[in-house]
Amino acid sequence: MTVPRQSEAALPVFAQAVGKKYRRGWALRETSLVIPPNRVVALVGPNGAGKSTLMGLTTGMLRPTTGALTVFGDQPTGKGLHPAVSYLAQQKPLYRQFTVADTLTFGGRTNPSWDQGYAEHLVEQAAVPMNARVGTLSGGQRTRVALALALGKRPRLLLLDEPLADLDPLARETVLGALITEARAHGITVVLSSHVLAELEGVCDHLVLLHDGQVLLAGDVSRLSANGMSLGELALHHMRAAQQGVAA
Amino acid sequence: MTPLTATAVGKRYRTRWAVRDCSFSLPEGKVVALLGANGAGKSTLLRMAAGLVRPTTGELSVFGTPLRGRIHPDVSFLAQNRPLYRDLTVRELVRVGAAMNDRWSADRVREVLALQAGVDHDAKVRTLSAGSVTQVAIAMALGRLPRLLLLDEPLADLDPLAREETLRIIMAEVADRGTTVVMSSHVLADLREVCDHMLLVDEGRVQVDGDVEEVLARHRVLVGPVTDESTVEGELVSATRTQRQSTLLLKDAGPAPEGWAGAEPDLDSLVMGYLRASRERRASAQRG
Amino acid sequence: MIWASLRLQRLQLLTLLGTLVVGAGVIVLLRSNMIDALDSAQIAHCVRAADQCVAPDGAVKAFRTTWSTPFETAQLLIIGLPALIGVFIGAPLFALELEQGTHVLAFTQSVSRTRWMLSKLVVALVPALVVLVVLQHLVGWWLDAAGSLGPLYNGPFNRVNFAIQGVSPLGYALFAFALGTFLGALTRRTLAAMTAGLVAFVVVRFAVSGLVTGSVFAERRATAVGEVPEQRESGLVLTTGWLDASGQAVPSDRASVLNQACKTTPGGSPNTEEGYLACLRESGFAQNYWDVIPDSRAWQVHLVDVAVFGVLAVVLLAGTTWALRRQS
Amino acid sequence: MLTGVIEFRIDRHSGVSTYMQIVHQVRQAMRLGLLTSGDRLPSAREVVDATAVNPNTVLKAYRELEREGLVEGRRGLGTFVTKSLATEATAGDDAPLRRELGRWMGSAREGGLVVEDVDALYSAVRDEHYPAEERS
Repeated sequence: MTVPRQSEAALPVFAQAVGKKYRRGWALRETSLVIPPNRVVALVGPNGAGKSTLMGLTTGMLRPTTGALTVFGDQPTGKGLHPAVSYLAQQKPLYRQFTVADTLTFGGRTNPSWDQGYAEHLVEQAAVPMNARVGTLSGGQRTRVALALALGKRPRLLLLDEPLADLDPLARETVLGALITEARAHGITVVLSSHVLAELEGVCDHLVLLHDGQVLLAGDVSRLSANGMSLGELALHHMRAAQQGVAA
Repeated sequence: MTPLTATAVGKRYRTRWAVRDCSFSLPEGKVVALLGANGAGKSTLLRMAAGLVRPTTGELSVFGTPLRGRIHPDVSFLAQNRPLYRDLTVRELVRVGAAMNDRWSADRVREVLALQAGVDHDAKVRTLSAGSVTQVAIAMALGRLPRLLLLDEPLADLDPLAREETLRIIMAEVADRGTTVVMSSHVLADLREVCDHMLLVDEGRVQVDGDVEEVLARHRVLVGPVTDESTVEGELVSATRTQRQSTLLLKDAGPAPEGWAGAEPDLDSLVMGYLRASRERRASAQRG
Repeated sequence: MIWASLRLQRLQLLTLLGTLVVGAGVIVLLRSNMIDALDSAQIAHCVRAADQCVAPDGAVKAFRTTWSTPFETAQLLIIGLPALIGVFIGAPLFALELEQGTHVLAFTQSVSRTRWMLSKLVVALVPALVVLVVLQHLVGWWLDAAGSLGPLYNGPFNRVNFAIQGVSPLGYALFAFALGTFLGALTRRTLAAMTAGLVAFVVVRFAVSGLVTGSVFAERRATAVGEVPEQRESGLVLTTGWLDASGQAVPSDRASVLNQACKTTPGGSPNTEEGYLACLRESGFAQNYWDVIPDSRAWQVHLVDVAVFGVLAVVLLAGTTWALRRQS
Repeated sequence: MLTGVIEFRIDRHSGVSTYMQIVHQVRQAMRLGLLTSGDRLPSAREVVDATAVNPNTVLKAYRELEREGLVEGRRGLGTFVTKSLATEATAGDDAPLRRELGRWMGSAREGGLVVEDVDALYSAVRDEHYPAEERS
């Protein structure tokens, strides 16, 4: 794989031969990976391919067993997220009894780089009432609040684990639209994991395809699919080939 | 004999109506997409059809038999959370299925399980991946040899390969046994190739009900100048407007007027149009 | 369906089986050890009537001290088993399924909800009751061997003895089980049902005592004032008092005032025995009476007990059915 | 498993309905001589196994082909091609016109043309010779 000649500090994620072993075996093996800045990255792979592990290593919640991984040139310490990184877990953990305003205040208290005005702007844009309790919001609204919380700390790298699961098509479209607009406007690198390849199409310009703990494919979509294949087809094609390879 | 008929069905949970005044009749042997926004009442509708929830008003009947608080023998239901006994092995679970059903085909279950890549029959259900759990649940549903298969979000949580595998299992069932399938999904991309009938609900009411191609043929997307919408004929479903351009989704539209371009919508834009309209209705109801 | 229920209840059933085997083994062993101990202390004959037997100095007392703890433990086991059955078998029976949503699986198969419920109930309840009854009778068999040297000395109406004899434990277990299943079906939460079930069982169990409701079986005995009954038959004495000449009971407040008055002479000095009795007769007390449930009728009281708890259990099981039917 | 003579490729992103794709592919295979009179089309179940599409759609496509008189359904046996659309000019790898087109493509590639260039050229020339109003 070709590593762009850029200083490591400018790279959102730079992994060199990173491996992670759990008791049941290797979740990630000898993985080398570069996530270049200003991209919207699709992180794709079958269940158990190592997507969550890769996200965990990037946030510092997990420590690599072998190799090293840097985020903007720093090694994740495990003592809280890198200040330039935001992470949104699949379950969108928010305190249900908080109001939206409480949630933003909570974000302000827990993040030194918090931008209250920006977070409020995002909530306003989503037309979510500030005084509503999180527990009463619809799935789409809750995702928007979680997104405002993640973006409010002004990250340069935003990790989203299945952010659109259990949203209806319209909510999917609006959430994704808002996300991409913000990412483009502020030069945020976004890593988006999803099982629904169709929704990544036209949104992601970079693909990381994991299979069985290894990188199967990584690079800009325009370069990977020179023959006009869409991102979805490309990913599905490689996943199928890899699965048949395992079976044979 | 229609597989599923709803007559003015309503279901109220405390003060909120999850389904209201819902009437439809599904054709036999079709694959029906059940569409709608979050909270539109899709799950409630499916659970009522499975005999799990009793309607507050109206009546549902399956193959001509009114439902009375229990599942019809010809119906199988895949619930959204895939309820399986997690401490049992796959083999034991299949035996439980056989024990709990008058009509049961162990061969059919084995056949369906064989379609997917390597499920260990002696593995406990809790150790399986989400995809395998769904496929085991579908195998259990098909073991009842249903004539109507109700699937609540059958593809949620599945990776792309498992998605395709699962769809293949369901479609093979349709091909082999002519089973009528009703499936809800949030991912339109999953439904495009597999559904020939659609049922779109909003706030518990049926908005669209019909053969997919016929429904699409009845609608037009018109794009034209924002200033001049008065010349457009037809029932406006929803509209998106930029500064210069209006994009309208119309039902039973007349010919495109001068300066407008018309085309048949695809499933995505049709569903999105209806969902957008529903969101606007809800927003205006909240305001006023 | 029975097979399915058996498989799903496997853990509880194995635990029950283990309890039975270990419990029975220990009891048999203890009993034979105890008989050896009786023989070596030369007090085996005291088993019939500990108060009247001739035995080596302190042997009876020593025996009682050594064996009181094992006896109490065994009694506690039989008293506690119903609560354990309710908490660990009754409460999770439906709550676990409702909590994990697996009832939807069952409700969407062709078995009816009623059959599903009945088979689960039967598979859970019958083995539990069998284990309880077997252990109860083994303990009874052991305590019988100790006779009046053991807890049976206190008679069948002693609260502890009553609780572990006859059909009463069965009634308590039925009730505890039904209470657990009902709360489980109602709350849909295993832990909540277990805790609430335990508390409710303990409260009701002590509030509704078979001894109180059994008073319908009381028999009235009476002797003329001053006369000593030949042999007071053993039983549970509920009330004592006086009857007037017409055979009516003298109200207790009046009786106690008069009784107090008769104990002293008009002069103020303590009355003699004869004077006291004469005073009583003059005051209109004709007879001494006591209401007693004789030991021989203990089984009837147990029947009342089991009926009360059984009816409660049936009501609760009906409640469970109702809760499951409206469940979705 | 012995499948039919052809296998359908369903392009989920083309915007063309599945049903039309199947109809087109059968017609094309017949023109190219891959399917001739007497060949059995894959059964709905076989298509499902290969592509996971709705079997009703496959049957609908076959009905359309039947309406056009190209195939015939025989109860219990399957759907059979009744006609041959292939001509000497189109069938087989060594049909003269095909060989000529092959040579043309070869030189286009040597000339450094990319797929889009070839497509654009092809459709421009095609439209010249086959005006839109003539095509059915």
